[in-house]
Amino acid sequence: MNAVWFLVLSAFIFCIGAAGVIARRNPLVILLCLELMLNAGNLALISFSRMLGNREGQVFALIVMVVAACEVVVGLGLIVAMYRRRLPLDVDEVRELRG
Amino acid sequence: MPDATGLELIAAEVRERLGGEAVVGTMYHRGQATLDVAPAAVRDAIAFLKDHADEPYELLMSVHGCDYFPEEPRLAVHYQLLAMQRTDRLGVRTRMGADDARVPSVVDLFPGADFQEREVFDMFGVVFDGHPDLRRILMPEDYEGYPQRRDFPMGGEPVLFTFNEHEMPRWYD
Amino acid sequence: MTRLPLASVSFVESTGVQIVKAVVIFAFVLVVVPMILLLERKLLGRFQARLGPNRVGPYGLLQPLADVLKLLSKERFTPSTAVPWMMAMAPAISIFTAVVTLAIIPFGDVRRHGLFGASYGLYGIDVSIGILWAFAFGALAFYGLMLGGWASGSKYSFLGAMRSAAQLISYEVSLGLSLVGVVITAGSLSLTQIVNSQDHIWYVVPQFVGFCIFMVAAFAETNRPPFDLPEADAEIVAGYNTEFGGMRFGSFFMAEYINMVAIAGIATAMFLGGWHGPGPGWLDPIWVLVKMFGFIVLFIWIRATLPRLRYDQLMAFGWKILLPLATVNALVTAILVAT
Amino acid sequence: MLLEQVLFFVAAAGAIGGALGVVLLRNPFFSVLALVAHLISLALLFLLLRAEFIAAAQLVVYAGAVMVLYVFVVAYVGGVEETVGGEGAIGRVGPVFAGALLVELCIAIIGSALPAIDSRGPHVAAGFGSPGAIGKLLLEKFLIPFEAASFLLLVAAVGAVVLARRRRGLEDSVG
Amino acid sequence: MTDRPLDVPYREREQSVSLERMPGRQAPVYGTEIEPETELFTINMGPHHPATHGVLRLLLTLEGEIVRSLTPIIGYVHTGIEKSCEDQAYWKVIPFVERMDYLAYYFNAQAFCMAVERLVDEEVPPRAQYLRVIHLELNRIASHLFWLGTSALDLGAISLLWYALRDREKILDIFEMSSGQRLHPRYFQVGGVVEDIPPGFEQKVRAFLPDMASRIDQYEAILDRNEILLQRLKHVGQVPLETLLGLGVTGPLLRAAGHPWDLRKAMPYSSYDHFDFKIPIGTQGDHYDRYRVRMAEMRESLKIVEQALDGLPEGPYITDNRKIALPPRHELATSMEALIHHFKLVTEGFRVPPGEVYVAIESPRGELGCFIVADGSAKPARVHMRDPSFVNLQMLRHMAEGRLIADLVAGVAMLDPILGGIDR
Repeated sequence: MNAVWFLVLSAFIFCIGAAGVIARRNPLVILLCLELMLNAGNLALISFSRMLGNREGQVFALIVMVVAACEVVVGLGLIVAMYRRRLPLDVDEVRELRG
Repeated sequence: MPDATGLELIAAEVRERLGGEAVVGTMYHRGQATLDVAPAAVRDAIAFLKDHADEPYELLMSVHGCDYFPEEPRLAVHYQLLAMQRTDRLGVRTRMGADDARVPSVVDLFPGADFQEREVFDMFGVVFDGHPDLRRILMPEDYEGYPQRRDFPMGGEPVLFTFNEHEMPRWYD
Repeated sequence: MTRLPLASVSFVESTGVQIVKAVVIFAFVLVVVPMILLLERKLLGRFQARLGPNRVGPYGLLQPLADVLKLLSKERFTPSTAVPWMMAMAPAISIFTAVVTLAIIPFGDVRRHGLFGASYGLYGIDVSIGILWAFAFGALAFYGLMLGGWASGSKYSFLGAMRSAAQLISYEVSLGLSLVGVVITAGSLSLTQIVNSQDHIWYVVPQFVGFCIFMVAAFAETNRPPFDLPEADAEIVAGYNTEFGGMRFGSFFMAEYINMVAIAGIATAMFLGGWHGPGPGWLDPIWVLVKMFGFIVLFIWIRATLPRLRYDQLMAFGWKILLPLATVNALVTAILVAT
Repeated sequence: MLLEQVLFFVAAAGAIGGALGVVLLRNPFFSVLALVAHLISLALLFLLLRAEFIAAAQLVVYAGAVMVLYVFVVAYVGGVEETVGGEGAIGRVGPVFAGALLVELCIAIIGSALPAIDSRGPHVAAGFGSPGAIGKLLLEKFLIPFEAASFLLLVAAVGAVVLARRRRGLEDSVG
Repeated sequence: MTDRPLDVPYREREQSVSLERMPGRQAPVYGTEIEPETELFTINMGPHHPATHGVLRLLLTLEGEIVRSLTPIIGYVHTGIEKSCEDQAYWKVIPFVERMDYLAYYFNAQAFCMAVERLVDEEVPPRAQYLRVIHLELNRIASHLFWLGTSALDLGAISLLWYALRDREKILDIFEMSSGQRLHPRYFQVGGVVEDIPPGFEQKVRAFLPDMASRIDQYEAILDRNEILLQRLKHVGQVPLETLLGLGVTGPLLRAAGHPWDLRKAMPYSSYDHFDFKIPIGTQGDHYDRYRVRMAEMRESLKIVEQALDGLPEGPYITDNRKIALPPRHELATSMEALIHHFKLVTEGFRVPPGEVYVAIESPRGELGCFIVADGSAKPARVHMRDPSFVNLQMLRHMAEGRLIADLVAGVAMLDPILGGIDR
């Protein structure tokens, strides 16, 4: 398979993720859509790596995974904290910064 | 066991504390002493016996009901008190008619009376005033009647099998 | 015959051979699980001062067949609160992930087994990621239990699913770390190479601590007693498979036993020297089977002996004892190997 | 048709289906499951790209740990259903914006002048994506990103603990 | 708790043996500090559940794995035995009451027979009393063995069930020898026992005693050194002694909390005062003490059985009061009077003078009281059993609330409720 296929697929996934981030209001789903976008990036990185025949893209995909894991942990922590305080799980309604 | 004289002494003490009409009578039979108490006074009498200065009966072992059917007043609630230190038992009985079957609850004195009072209510229809959760315990919640009363027929319950469920209209209600 | 375009494997075989191997592994599963089932029931019977199954067939040998027929003939029911398609999927996931793990267990070396002029590896596939393969599919096995529990729409199932999830996560870390020592010593992730590097000494000796941690974590990962909390019958009825009946339950059941076989195989390869043993080369697979058999008997023995842990004890044990121990073990091994 | 192409299209369909499922399904639990399916498909694609270690890491880290966290949180907060798109301009702008982005990206990729982009890439050795090779690269050439990533993980772990901790004092004021 | 003054005659008689251990505190449970307003969910444990020992239904409110509140719901095996008894002649009541607490059937029969004997003022011959003691104590061992097996099963140790049942079978064999029945033998009669023990009975029991003693050693070897089991039992489910007394809890549960109350010592019946035995008591009142107390009780029961066999007096096995007990078979052929008595007893039963008594004995689960009202006819006007399981069940809430489900299961196991006794 030519690398262009993978790149187009990656673009598709990225755009679906972006649409989700904009359109959905549940913070959980928004986090999931962010994951989609990061994974699209990973796919692009790895296909470039394969295309160029060097492994550095894969290394960066790994690091992106680490970043994604961190983002998830913090994001889910926020969601749990929101739930505990009886805040609505809706990003449109949680507008104020308060402790 | 308090002997017959001891029982009279206890009865006198209870009378002295709670008034003359609190104790209806005493009963000494086969070495067992039972104090007959008026229904309204039963909680006070048991509280008095529980915290008796010299001879406390600190445990309530059993609460059970009884139906002396042809006799009146027909219903009774029995309390079996136990003094562990002196290995001594004392029965307290209260009798009432079926229409005004109300007794003050002793759950606040003896938490263990909870289930047993519910059983008496379930089986005899004696209402325990002040019981925290007076519901049927052994029979189904929607059961009607008090099965252990003597005028409740024996064997009156139809048994539901699959072969005869059509003969029992609205059995599922 | 083209080759699968997938990940590189250190010994590459044609697709046809791979398919044959897949069939062989599946047949192996189908044969070995009923045997373990019978073995467990017979052994438990002996442990418990009774006979065990002895009515169906000679010495009760046909008992597994009777069990399977009984399960097959059972009604398939779905609670009204359930998600039916997910309930159908969950046992399949469990079985799939369990069988796939078997693929990497080596029964013999590649060089020594020639047939029709070619040489074949006595394993399903020898991937360069090696033991990570098992962990990858072990991670997916979580979804079988979780979906099964969640989709049943029953509170007991849900409790069981949450328990199993927490347990799998907690002990997978220890399981992985306990193997790090072996991987460092062998210098490879591939199971065949690890076995090959145990030429002189089995890793159970230098890596004894790792072996103990691995065994404990393996009991937890396979939900076997004393870590059978996800299906603790006394507490949450049957945990995640409460609402499953017939062959769906059978699938979960089978997955548990396949997992047991897989863990026994991994332990054999990682710690007990795999196919190494006295005797001629054709004895290699036999040695592996004998060692696996030993592990399976151990699993059964433990089940007959030990009571069940409590949930908080399980968590505390996993995180506060096993994990630090495994970490220290990995660190010490790394330092020893580096110097 | 080559086996490789079949696999690619199957995996690509899975990836796109999973991604659409994440965005379109209303119950967050199903969204999470859709993402799991998406991740597994991606792992298959990584295998096709000879990145087997990344594929395994994808399964172990993403499907095995990160998504389990999601499942726990969804089970904890319960499935909060919501309408997709919803009211307001943003709900309608989102897909339009994403479509525009997609067109632009496709033009950029297909119209790119990069010569290698339409090739299968050079032939690589068997151990191209093996753990050993990646690990070597990670520890020799990319040590600082590696360390930074591990530090980030530590910070995130501490942050998550702080976030999810119960603070009784503050609880009352928020109500 | 244990140092309350017991300076009464009972203190001198009770001879309690304490299972002394290091004082400890309640074992910590991780996660119990979860705040109350988080999600609770309600679950029905039972009536069909593997660990509720019958058809006990527990309405649990859970917070994750932690039991926040617990309501026992009973009545699923309510068969109206007390009501049925009112329609039976006195001697026909015995098989009914035996079916209440179906693991301690001899005790039910003993309580009922003692109450009737009290009402008719009938003395039981010494040999019958000793025979009763032998059967009662063997039954206590059998009951505790069943408890041991099912409790271990609830804790996850599956094998012990089979070991315990294997030994219980031997006791049932002994019962079968004396009465022809293994369960619900109707061996005790008003005024004595049905029949004298057959030849070979004594040898069989004597062979059983050392065997059983070594078995108890084995079980303790399996369980006492098992770290998992100790972790599950020690410092779990402690209930203050005051609460126990307020609830009217008796039996091993009370003794495990350090209160040496045993009716066999306190108010001896059936010549229990002839035997030398000790009352095992615990110190902590946790599950481990409950387990230890029951194990020690089995040993004491073995001692009692051995003493009863040694001192088994000669004499009649049932009272010779022809108005109450059936005449011997051989008299029927020769004596007209015996035939009449036989006929009257079998068709109508004996009449009991009016009166009411409450008699209590020490069953394996605590005080088993029998309350009988006689109205002068051949049928009791009221039979009530104060079943220890019924009263002790109220303690479960105090044991289990605020702890994990696994502790609740252990609590139910250590409570040893018999639903036949609870629901009657």
